[in-house]
Amino acid sequence: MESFPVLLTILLAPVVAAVIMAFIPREEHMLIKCVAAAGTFVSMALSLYVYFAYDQSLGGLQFVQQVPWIKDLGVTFFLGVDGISLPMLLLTNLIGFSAVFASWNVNHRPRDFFILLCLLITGVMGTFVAQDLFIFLLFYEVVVIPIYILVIIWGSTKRVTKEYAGMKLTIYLLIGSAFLLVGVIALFMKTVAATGAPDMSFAGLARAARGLSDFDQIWLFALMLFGFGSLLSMWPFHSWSPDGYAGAPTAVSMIHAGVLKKIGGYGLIRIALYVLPVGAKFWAPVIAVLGVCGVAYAAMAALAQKDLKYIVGYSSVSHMGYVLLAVASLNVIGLNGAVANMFAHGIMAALFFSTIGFIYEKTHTRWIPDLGGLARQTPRLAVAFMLAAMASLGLPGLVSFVPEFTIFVASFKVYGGLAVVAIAGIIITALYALRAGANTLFGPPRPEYDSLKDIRGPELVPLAVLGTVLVVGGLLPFLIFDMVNSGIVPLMAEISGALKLGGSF
Amino acid sequence: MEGIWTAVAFYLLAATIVVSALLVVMLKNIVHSVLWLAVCFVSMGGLFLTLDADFLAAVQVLVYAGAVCIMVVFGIMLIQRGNMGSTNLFNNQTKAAAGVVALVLVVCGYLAATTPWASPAFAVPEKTVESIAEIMLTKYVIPFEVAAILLLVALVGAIFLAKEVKKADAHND
Amino acid sequence: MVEFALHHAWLVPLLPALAFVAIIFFTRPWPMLSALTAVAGIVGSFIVSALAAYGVFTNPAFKEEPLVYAVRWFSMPGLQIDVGVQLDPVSAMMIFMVSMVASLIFIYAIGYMKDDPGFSVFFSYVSLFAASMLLLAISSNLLEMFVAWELVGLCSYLLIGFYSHKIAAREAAKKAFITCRIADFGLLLGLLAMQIVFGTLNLVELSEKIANFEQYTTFGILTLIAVLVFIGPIGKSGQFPLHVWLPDAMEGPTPVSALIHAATMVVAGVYLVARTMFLFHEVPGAMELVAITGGFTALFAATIAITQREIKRILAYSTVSQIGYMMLALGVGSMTASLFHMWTHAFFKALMFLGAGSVLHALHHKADVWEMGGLIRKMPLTGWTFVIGGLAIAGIPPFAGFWSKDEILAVTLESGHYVLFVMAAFTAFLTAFYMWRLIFLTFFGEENPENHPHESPAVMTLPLVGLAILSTIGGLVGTPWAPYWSEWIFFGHPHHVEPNYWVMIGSVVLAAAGIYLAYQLYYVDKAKSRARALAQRYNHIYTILYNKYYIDEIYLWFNHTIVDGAAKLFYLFDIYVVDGIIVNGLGKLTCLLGEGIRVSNTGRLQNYALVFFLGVLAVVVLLAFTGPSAASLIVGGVK
Amino acid sequence: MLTTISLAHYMVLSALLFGIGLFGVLAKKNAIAVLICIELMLNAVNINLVAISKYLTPALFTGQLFAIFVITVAAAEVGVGLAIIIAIYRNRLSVNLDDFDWLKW
Repeated sequence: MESFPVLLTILLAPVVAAVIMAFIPREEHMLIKCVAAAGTFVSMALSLYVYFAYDQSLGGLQFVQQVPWIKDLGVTFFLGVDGISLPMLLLTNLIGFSAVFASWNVNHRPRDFFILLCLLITGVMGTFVAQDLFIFLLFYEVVVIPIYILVIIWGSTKRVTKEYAGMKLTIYLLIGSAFLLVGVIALFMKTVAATGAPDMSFAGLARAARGLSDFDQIWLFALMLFGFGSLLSMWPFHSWSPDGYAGAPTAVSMIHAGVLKKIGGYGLIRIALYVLPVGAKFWAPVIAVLGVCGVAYAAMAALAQKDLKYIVGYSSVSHMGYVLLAVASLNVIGLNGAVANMFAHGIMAALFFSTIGFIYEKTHTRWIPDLGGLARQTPRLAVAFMLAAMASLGLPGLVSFVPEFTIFVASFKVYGGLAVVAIAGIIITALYALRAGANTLFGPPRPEYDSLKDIRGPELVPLAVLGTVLVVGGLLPFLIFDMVNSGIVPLMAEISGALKLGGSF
Repeated sequence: MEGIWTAVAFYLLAATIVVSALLVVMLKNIVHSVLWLAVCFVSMGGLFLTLDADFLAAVQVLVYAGAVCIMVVFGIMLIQRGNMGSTNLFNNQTKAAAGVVALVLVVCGYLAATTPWASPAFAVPEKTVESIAEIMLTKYVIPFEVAAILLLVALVGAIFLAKEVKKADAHND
Repeated sequence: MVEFALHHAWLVPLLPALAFVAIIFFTRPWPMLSALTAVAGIVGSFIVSALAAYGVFTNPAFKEEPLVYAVRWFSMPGLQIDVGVQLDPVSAMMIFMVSMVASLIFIYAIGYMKDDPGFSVFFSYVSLFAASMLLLAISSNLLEMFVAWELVGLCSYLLIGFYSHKIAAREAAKKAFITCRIADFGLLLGLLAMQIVFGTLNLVELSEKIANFEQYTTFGILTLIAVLVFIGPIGKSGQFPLHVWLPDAMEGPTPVSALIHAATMVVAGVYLVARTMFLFHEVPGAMELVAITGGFTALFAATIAITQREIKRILAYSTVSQIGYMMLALGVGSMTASLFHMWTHAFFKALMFLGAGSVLHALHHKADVWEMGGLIRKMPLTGWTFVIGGLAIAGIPPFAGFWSKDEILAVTLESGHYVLFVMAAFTAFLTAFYMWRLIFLTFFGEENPENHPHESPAVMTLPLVGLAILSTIGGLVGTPWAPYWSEWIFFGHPHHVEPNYWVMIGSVVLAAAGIYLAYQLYYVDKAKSRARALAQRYNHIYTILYNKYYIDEIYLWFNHTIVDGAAKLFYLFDIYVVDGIIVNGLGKLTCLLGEGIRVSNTGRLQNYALVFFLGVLAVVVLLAFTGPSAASLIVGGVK
Repeated sequence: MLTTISLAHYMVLSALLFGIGLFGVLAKKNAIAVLICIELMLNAVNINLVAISKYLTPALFTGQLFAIFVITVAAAEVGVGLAIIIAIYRNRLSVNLDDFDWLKW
């Protein structure tokens, strides 16, 4: 079994599905959707297998595949998973699979849609399994193009046009990646100059970067922080997030809010922090302040929204603030919380967006004043909505509570008063989440929605998959935390020396 | 003694070339410009003689004064109609152009004047045509052939370009 | 059997939870099956907790050493959270009481909720509610307790908003959740601080560590922690100023009101403070805060209750007031008296809520007490059980409320809080008055000809009878002459209050006076003209009281003006400053730059040639006058 | 000094001619005039080539040879250029370069 390239299979399954779809006549909607579902299902099943087959006691990178690629640049096609990337991989596939079903009713050029969706999923997965910075960036760029096309063709125009939304999303991603690229190239040059042997793998870079001066680490980290931060919708680089999600089709919102955003957090931990701990230590207070700003600010902004997608858009900015705060705490508990919270938020946001997608599909509106009383007409939809809303406000027993708790523990310890502001975010979150729920689902049923059909059949898959994870992850948090912990502890062990010594500034 | 005659010839020819070239640029009638161009080309042929390049002088007169000028005149005939008095005017970036040209002249003149050129070790051999023929048909035979092909291609291209495109015309009408 | 129950006490919350799952996923289409599942769950839980309680209360070893077993929930270096069960007299009493009262309420609900379209869903919710509350009671870990605490909040949200198509219900549910959430924020901060300072949230470990808190932290921090922790109970137990959600919670079905107000949710706060008594015990300041909050809330809510017209609303304010008593008792240091009152209150308040539900059921949800009257003739069982409840809450011996209330008054006096004692005593008078006002208006006097009441079915009246019996004899476990209660339920060491006959007599006199006043105003005076005249004369006070001191309005104003205004401001800032000026501004700037540079792009060849030659010139100058090294710097690539 | 004609003399002459041609190229409206001026510039180059051939490498004749090539290319260029101008004229009825700003888009 060891020789079976399971990660590569996970990565390629959607691609194969996409290729098959390309040969299916465009009228065969059902067949196309089934192929897409099958492709993503293979990935999901295999990543579940990997998740549970991963040996936590052993830790480190497992299921490794390594093929030398560009010798001069030290690039290897290096795949592997550890406790940090595995939850993200699983998250991607859970959401990817659900996203296919959340788009089950796409009947406008479905073949193109699902091909792009599959490529998008592959791209996102790739960033999480890549253990080589070059490959990471490659997959990251793969992600951008399908996103743009998906938004401008299948998006929806509300406050902003879908073209604007797609453009904003893409440009933001690209600006972020441009800064990132500068940082990466500079880092590469510096490390090559230091060691003489080019090596683009994370571990190799980290080893080589130990020799960098504090100053170098600091400005390189700043570049990466900007790159990953804008991807993570770090305040004040967040404004693509609400508009982008509002313009994007359901599946893209799900994937984007669910996992793509997490590439930012993942990169921040896996690359920026791991390779440049001294820089991280220097910038940690800034990250914390920006994170707290994001939490409070976005939560308040979400309170003023009337479009459901905008609420979730701002809410995801707010939740990413917690991740930043956790990263800034620079301790084991915080990083555990950060990764787990990304997982939790991914599940929750995806469920939220899929639910909103269905509501929009059925009622043709996302404008809260036009909605109301849906709980009577579409009870299952209401269940999904409430599950997501409750997870969003961090209800214990659902997946997001324990991660938030650990983040609070870590950040409260390090930042005290600042963390209190962030924790107060849970009140505002409750306020907007419940308001949205109350005004959409409850109250007197509206006669115009009497004929609505509740979600059923394939439409139930997102609720079933994501809802199960939401509850199971909440009741048995060790399933996530043991895994994350097995990745965080060795990482912290490697950089703890630098965290203590550095920061002479 | 011969140096003086060479010098006189040079200055006369140079003056003719510069003046006629200036007239080419300055005159408002394009036909006049072309005529002065011919003058310029012929003087250039003379200048080549002072440089011991008699074959080149002949080529210059034949090709430039003989062929190019005539071709341009034909071109003008095909294009310009009506009043020829103001067919060759300056555009609105004349002053800027003059500035750039002045700069070019200053730089080139300065460089030409200050560069210490080596003096010739010996005179130019008499048999220029033979000498040219020798290298042209031995060492530079491929460029020579390429030039021939180039001319052919240019000829064909020119015909193709200048030919009236019937279909397009019909379409335009 | 008993051993089994003791070592499988986790079944207590698990059984209702399983009932919840079973109803949601399997039995939902069959209402009766769902109800039976729920009842089976809670009764099973009751049996286990009764056995466990029996096991605990027959083994004095439990007084010293609680039975704890736990499994790891999640862990990482520096943070380990276990979930488990802690059985000691307090939790045993709690699960016994909760499961008993809940069982009766569940049975009652079968009758009350009959014909409701959401019958099955209702039973799934209440099962989850019971499960959460029982989990809260037997948690061995504060975080586990917090989880249950929040789940209780969730269930109350779902149940208050059960008739979610009604806007009032929807808003009340939201209000309940958010009010509690604000309080939970404080509690969470307290928990975090404890976790950070002491490195554990395990109750047993914490109690040991906090006893020697000097090793870990300062007195100031500990006080802060205690105050933060107390914010949670303020919200959940409806203490001033976060009591506003409780009366609105009446929008839920009546069994829910009973469940929320009597035995479960609102006393969770009291229970939490009791559970963390080791913390409060160390900081007298926080204790004072608890006592003052409790005493003030008791009086405050009682004054509101005397003017209210809706039957369940009066009961709700009464609950707030009674919880105030419990807090007061905790604050003056007597966990015994506090939990004793909680115990008796659970019975008589559940009884009264269910009685009120029975009345509403009969009157088709007409809730104004002024429109009722003489119901006791048509609904004798409901009426007389309600009267028992009234006697119990007023504090007439030998009913349950007398013993507990008397003990609270006694300990308050004993601890030297004279002002609070006076407030509490006055509250006792008010309690008797408003409760009997309710009883006289509802059950006695002339019948309203518009009403056609009928006695409720046996499935509803039997729980009433059961609760009435408990309300009568439930207090006998803790009389001053037979203090079984204080031998088992205590903090630190058993504290036996000497019977204070003056207090006893005084409280009975006050209660009797209250009842007599109500009798005069609302029974003897058939036209109620004196009551009306009184209200007329003190119109201002009456209006303020009737409008609950306008606290709801203030909150509403704050919420809609300040919070929403701020939100709007943030949003506008986001759209117009962050997005407008910075993001789109950058975009515009780029466009403008492009427009500017585009002017140079004339499209005219000669223009380009001009610039091109300038460039050539520059290169020539560079190469000619500065040498190749400088040139290569700019032109690049030259080696 | 004036009497001995050195390479520098030819260089200056060539520069003058080149400048005049350049001026014409940059400043004339008529496309044909521009074409003519390009010829002037090419001739300036030829002067240089031949002069350098005489003064620096008299025996090699490469300068003269290149001049011949230049003349060849120039002839071809004039042919094609004129043809293009005629084609443009036919479409636009103008040889005024100011009218031709299609490169703008």
